[in-house]
Amino acid sequence: MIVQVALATGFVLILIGIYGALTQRNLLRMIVAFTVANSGVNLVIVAVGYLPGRTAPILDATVPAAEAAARIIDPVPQALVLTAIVIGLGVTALMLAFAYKLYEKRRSLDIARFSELKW
Amino acid sequence: MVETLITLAAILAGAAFLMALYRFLQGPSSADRVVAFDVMTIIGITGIVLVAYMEGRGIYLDVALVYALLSFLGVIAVARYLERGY
Amino acid sequence: MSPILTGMTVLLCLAMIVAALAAIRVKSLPMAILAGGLVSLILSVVFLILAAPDVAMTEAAIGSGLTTFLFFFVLSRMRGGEDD
Amino acid sequence: MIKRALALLLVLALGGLFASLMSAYAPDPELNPTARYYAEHTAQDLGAANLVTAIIVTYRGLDTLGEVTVLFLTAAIVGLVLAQSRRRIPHQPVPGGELLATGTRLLTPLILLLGVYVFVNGHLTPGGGFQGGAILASGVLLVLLADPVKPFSHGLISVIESLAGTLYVLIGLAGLALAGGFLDNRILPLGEFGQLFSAGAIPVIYSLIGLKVGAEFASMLASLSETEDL
Repeated sequence: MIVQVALATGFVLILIGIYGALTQRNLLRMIVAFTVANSGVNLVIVAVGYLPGRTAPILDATVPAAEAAARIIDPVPQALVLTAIVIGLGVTALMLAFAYKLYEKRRSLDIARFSELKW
Repeated sequence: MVETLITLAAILAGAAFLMALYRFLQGPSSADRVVAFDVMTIIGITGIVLVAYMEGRGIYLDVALVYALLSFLGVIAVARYLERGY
Repeated sequence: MSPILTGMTVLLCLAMIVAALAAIRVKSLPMAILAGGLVSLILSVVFLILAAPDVAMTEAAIGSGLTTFLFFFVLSRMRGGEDD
Repeated sequence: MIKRALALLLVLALGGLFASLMSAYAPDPELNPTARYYAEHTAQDLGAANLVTAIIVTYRGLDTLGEVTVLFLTAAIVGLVLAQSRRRIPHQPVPGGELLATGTRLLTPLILLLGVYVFVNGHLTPGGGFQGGAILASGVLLVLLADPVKPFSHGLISVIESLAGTLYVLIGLAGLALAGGFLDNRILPLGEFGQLFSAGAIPVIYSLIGLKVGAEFASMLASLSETEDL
């Protein structure tokens, strides 16, 4: 049940983010929509790794190493998402730096003013 | 007894969360929304502690520590933005 | 204990969708950025419910704090021109 | 208007795709073979209690090296893009109040300490280099918020960053020479499972990653905060 709810939410977040990025006209708002979509993708990947009734892949007194295989969830998606979040911050910083330079050039954040590559 | 208390705590935290969310969405001024954001952060810490108790994993509390020590920074960022601080 | 966890997940997920809609619909740009930060904030509790404490910690440290900051830094350099 | 309709159409099509994915999904009852291998072998092979840390630092260590390189490139490009703006209107921030200044002086050491705790204990508890690095950068950010005009030492940041990166690669090469392969953690004794000084080189490597990530984020923040008003 938890998995299905989380998966559905992740998909809805991706859709909201894509719709926002496609329809907004302000560059900064597009970047906000991108971060929302990014969060949705991360949620979907983590939800796929979750197995009902199991616990986190950290061994300690409550989860001894001997019975680990029967009690922990899949650690690989978590490792993937962990690095994806960090890279996501780097990508956001890069997009913001470019938005700053574009504003410096044109004095506007409206995407309709940037028409050099329009066809 | 403990079960009842935990259930009660979860219900209270959920109700408080909904009220703060309403204030965040409706809030007429920026200050209302920022304070609602801060309240939701605190309730989020409550949620983390509840999850740690229900799953029976004490190590989850590390996340609550990070959350508590860092989340107030967001409010300071908005406040400094509103007073043209950086 | 499982019904409480399920209820919490449903509540947090609905709140997350509402915050995401607010992030792309709200009129003022700073509040849109704050709503984006709220999505990350709630997401980190959901990650913990999904038994991923490492990811939850990363999201709490990066998503709610640093990302919001970067947006406000850039926004504060563009006063007056951000709403066209 | 037609643009909005096209976007809605695309979102609906994607939504249909996602719905078909959702309806066919059922969680596995058992771990898949890769995850089972990690669950059964990590404790005695590597000695790390946190399997996510074991995967990031050792099993998939080369990917992490590449990822840290990507972050370094991002920080360098952000600095390069923002460095060339001409000084038109000098940026004059309002200084922070007394409360914020005092609070910053009190809290910054605690935040830095928490960051170090998080990445030194990465193999035992949730957390590790990436989280710890983000926490260190948050401490730097608090200082920037409280006193925006304070001159920022780019030299120190780049020294920490390059030193951590070089040592990371050198430890990886030592694994190639002394143990099983590149970034193998068994160049140091594995120690007793669950203790702070255990899991071979994992705490050392993760601490270096933490310093490097923290320095990269801090340099990104500093180059963004040193831009001028437009």
